[in-house]
Amino acid sequence: MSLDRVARERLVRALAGAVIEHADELTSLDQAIGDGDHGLNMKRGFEAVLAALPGLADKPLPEMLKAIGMTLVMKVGGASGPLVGTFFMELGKALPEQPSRADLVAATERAIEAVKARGRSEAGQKTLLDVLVPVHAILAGGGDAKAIAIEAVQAADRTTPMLAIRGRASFLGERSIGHMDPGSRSASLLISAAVETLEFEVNT
Amino acid sequence: MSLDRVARERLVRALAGAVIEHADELTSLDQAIGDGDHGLNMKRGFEAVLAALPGLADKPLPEMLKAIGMTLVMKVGGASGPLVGTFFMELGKALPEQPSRADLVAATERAIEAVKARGRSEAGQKTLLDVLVPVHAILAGGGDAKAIAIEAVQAADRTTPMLAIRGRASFLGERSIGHMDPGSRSASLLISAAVETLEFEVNT
Amino acid sequence: MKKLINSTDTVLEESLDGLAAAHADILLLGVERKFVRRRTLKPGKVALISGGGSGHEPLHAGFVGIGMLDAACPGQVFTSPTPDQMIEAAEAVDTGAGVLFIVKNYEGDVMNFTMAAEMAGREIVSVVTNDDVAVEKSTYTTGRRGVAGTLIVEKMVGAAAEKGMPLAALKALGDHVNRRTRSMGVALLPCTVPAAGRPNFTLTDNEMEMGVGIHGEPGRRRVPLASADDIAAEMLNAILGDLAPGKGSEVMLLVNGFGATPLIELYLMANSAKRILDGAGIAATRFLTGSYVTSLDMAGVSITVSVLDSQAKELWDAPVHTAALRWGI
Amino acid sequence: MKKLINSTDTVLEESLDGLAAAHADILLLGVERKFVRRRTLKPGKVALISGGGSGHEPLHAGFVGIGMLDAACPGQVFTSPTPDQMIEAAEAVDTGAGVLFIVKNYEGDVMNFTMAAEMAGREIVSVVTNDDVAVEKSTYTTGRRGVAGTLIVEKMVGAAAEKGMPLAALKALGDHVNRRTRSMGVALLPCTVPAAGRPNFTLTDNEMEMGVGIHGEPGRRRVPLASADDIAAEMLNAILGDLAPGKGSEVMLLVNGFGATPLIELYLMANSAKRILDGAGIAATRFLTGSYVTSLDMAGVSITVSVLDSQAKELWDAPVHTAALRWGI
Ligand SMILES: Nc1ncnc2c1ncn2[C@@H]1O[C@H](COP(=O)(O)OP(=O)(O)O)[C@@H](O)[C@H]1O
Ligand SMILES: Nc1ncnc2c1ncn2[C@@H]1O[C@H](COP(=O)(O)OP(=O)(O)O)[C@@H](O)[C@H]1O
Ligand SMILES: [Mg+2]
Ligand SMILES: [Mg+2]
Ligand SMILES: [Mg+2]
Ligand SMILES: [Mg+2]
Repeated sequence: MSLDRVARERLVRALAGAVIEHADELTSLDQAIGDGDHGLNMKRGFEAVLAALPGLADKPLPEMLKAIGMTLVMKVGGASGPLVGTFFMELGKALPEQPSRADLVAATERAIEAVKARGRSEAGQKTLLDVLVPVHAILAGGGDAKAIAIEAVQAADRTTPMLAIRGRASFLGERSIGHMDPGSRSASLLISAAVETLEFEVNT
Repeated sequence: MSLDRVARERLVRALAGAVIEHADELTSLDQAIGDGDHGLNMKRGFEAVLAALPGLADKPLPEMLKAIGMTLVMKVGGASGPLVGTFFMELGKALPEQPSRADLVAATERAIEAVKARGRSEAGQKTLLDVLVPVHAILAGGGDAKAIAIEAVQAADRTTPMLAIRGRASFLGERSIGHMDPGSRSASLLISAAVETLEFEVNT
Repeated sequence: MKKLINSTDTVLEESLDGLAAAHADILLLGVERKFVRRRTLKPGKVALISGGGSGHEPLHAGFVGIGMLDAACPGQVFTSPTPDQMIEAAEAVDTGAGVLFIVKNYEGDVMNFTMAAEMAGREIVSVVTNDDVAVEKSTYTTGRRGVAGTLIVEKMVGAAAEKGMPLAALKALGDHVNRRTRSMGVALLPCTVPAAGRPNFTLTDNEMEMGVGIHGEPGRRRVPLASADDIAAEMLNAILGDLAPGKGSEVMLLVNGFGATPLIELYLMANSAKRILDGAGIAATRFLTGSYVTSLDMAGVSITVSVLDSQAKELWDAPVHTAALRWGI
Repeated sequence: MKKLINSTDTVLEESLDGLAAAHADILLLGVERKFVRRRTLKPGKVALISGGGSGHEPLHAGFVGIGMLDAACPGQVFTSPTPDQMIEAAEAVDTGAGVLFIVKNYEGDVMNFTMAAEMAGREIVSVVTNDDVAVEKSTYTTGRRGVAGTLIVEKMVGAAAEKGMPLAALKALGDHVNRRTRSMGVALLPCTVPAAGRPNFTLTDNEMEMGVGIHGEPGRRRVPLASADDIAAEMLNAILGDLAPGKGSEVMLLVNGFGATPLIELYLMANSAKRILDGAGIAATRFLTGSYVTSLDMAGVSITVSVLDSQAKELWDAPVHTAALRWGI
């Protein structure tokens, strides 16, 4: 896979757009079992990312991803800032400029491990890992863009009946059951936006 | 007019009962253009008066009225405490034990003057003086119990369109117009209760 | 009505007991809780006594202590205390140098304090505060209400009394500070008197009451909700128009919450007010930001400006140790 | 949403500017308002830095000053600050004796402070506060939240730092005070994040949320409105059950309003709590009553109990001069 400057900018805009468009929904989800800022946080971060365009897209893919990660870390705050920021930074560190699918699988795995370490968390705790981990499994198993996008949406849905063990929702105990995890929803939005853009790039 | 111990107790109970029964209404009136405590204040005062029964009724009429006045001054607080308290105290000071109608006219006049001095106020300012003064005129003009009671009710009603110049309602300026003055309503209730009881005494 | 209480009848008593327990080092309760007094009196010092209806906490009991009041008489909620309270407080804290009453200008308060002074049988002089510019002044009416500016009078007169100023001079000082102090308030949400159980007025989501006092009464006008800057501008316009401080004047700025207003908003209002004062060439060199003269659970704010001279600054800066204001000790 | 603001985007900036203007004698703002720092540093003293989401005023910026914090990093409302803020604050206030972070236990706060410590390139140690007993403890979860007890840790560690205690000992002291401090909170009315514009939850007139934190999140249970005594009893039961102070223990009692709770109710709660402690043979000898660790305009209260020893008393009583706590100076 090779992404030229235009494609990189398109990717960044798609990621940011997905989050910003759904900011209110993310905030509502966080109001139910958190502190009602997830949409605001992600929006602030991706607005800062957008503000770094077009310069950001001048960088090679790994550098661009690292810069996005650092921007998110320094602008988002809260739990999602370090986690989503770390994911992008580690992805950037692990990917070559023109990654193969195998590169993508390995780099995503490494980024997920970094998120686990940063959050001292695992899949099954009602966090964004409950989207990242199963989506990675589809990717690693050779699933196509469509399969990945579907899994992202379904994995986020599957957090609804879960009991939160990590994140603010864990303070609610049993009351966390029955609500979708906001971080899983934003992860799913980012993944869908990414695969759509990348599929478009690969197919054209 | 002569009031024996039983009649004096009946009078005190009637006065207190009138105020206590209408406490909520008085508070509502005070909420509209004051601070919403007039019913609570008057109720607290007259409950203390009731608590001083039956001993209170052992006293001769002038002493009893002075004691009621002092109790109100020391229990009611707010604007109504000193004013209604002063009214009773001065009435007690001015009345003989077995007052004639002329005595009642003169004593009421003196008590009204004392209220004016204490409140630095006059009739026409949307205060209890707008009940006391016209009712006194009926009494002085020879009106019977019924005429007095009717005037008390009508005088309180006539405060509704007035602009408040004294009392908390004056802070509202024009917005004080269109609401009955709470102190006028309580004065009217006390007067009605008094004349009813006294008429009953005189006729039996 | 949502309040942290046990019964509407005992709110005042229980709250006073909590205050006395929490500040037992400086405060004592009088018999039947008729007053809150300074634990250790200073012989030869004029005794300062204030009081008024409750519901304005920390005013006045929270200002009893070294360098401020000697006693405060708490009335029922929004109801002036009764004369026996002031008489007994005076009895308890007068060390022979005379007594000064500091009274907010409400007819109930003025009448009850006056009756107390008449009946107390000792030398008592009163300062009546009337800093609220929301009430238009007229010789025919009750005049202006005493609101948050009262705390500035209590602090400055308290500091002067602590230094040994005699009664007549304290009276003159109190009147002087009061004349140089003006306030105005706005309510975003009404308050509920516990015993009444319902608010005195209701406001829609887009309304506020401009020119309110501190008794849950409606203000002079109901207006659409405005920005902090616009609210500060309207208030300061009225205050400065009345005070007419010269360009280059030094002032104290008191931004006072009414009880349910969070500090983040009060500091924001302080910022709005300071910008306007700066623009008018007036230097705010003393600040107090917090909920000091409240109206139960009312949401809203008042702004007070007090013109400073070197004496006023010295008196404001002087040490104070009370439940609500403390520095230098 | 009824707030004294100009725009939801600028609430934090304007409020910080107001704070800095009102306390210019002791505070300075960092570049881009990334931190609030003590104006005059004390060379050789360990630098104490705290911070967290905004909306809890006066925590933490109101506790910057002599005898308490050297800097506070304000995040967006209810959002942990970002690592650059802590890095720049450390840069500004570290005089060479090392830096101690005091962090409330939320994953966001812990992760951002940890990243800052990793990236700052200087000696940084952290104390994490987790005093909220409403959250049941489990090794598998995030653990307990840091709430109002944090201010006690900041005060005591601040006093020790001011006296010259070295970094490792301060860390041990902070952990020790935290272990002896427990809190629990209840909400009567929810709060509204300015940028969200609507409350996180709604309550009917007869409901309250028991076991809430300070971020407008729902508590552990929604229960019928209860009396002050019953609320205090439930909270103290949980707190004392966990702390297990011996009979005859001395404690500090902090009754903390959440932002829209009037002082008259807080003192009433202090009275209820003290009666219960008295009954359990526990002596409350230090009190703090007021709104210190808030949740925007939430109505409600938390109770904190901290077990005292002679060192803790000395550190609590030591002079402090900050915007929100001041004595002895
Ligand atoms: N320890 C953790 N590990 C993984 N993800 C986490 C962890 N803590 C929180 N999250 C994720 O972060 C999301 C919340 O982000 P956000 O609301 O922006 O931060 P905060 O919780 O600090 O307000 C949660 O929905 C969850 O998916
Ligand atoms: N100066 C005055 N002169 C005569 N009556 C007055 C005066 N001030 C107030 N009042 C009367 O007192 C009533 C209010 O009493 P109340 O509500 O008990 O006291 P407060 O106004 O102090 O809350 C008013 O309705 C009015 O009739
Ligand atoms: Mg959140
Ligand atoms: Mg009234
Ligand atoms: Mg009243
Ligand atoms: Mg948050």
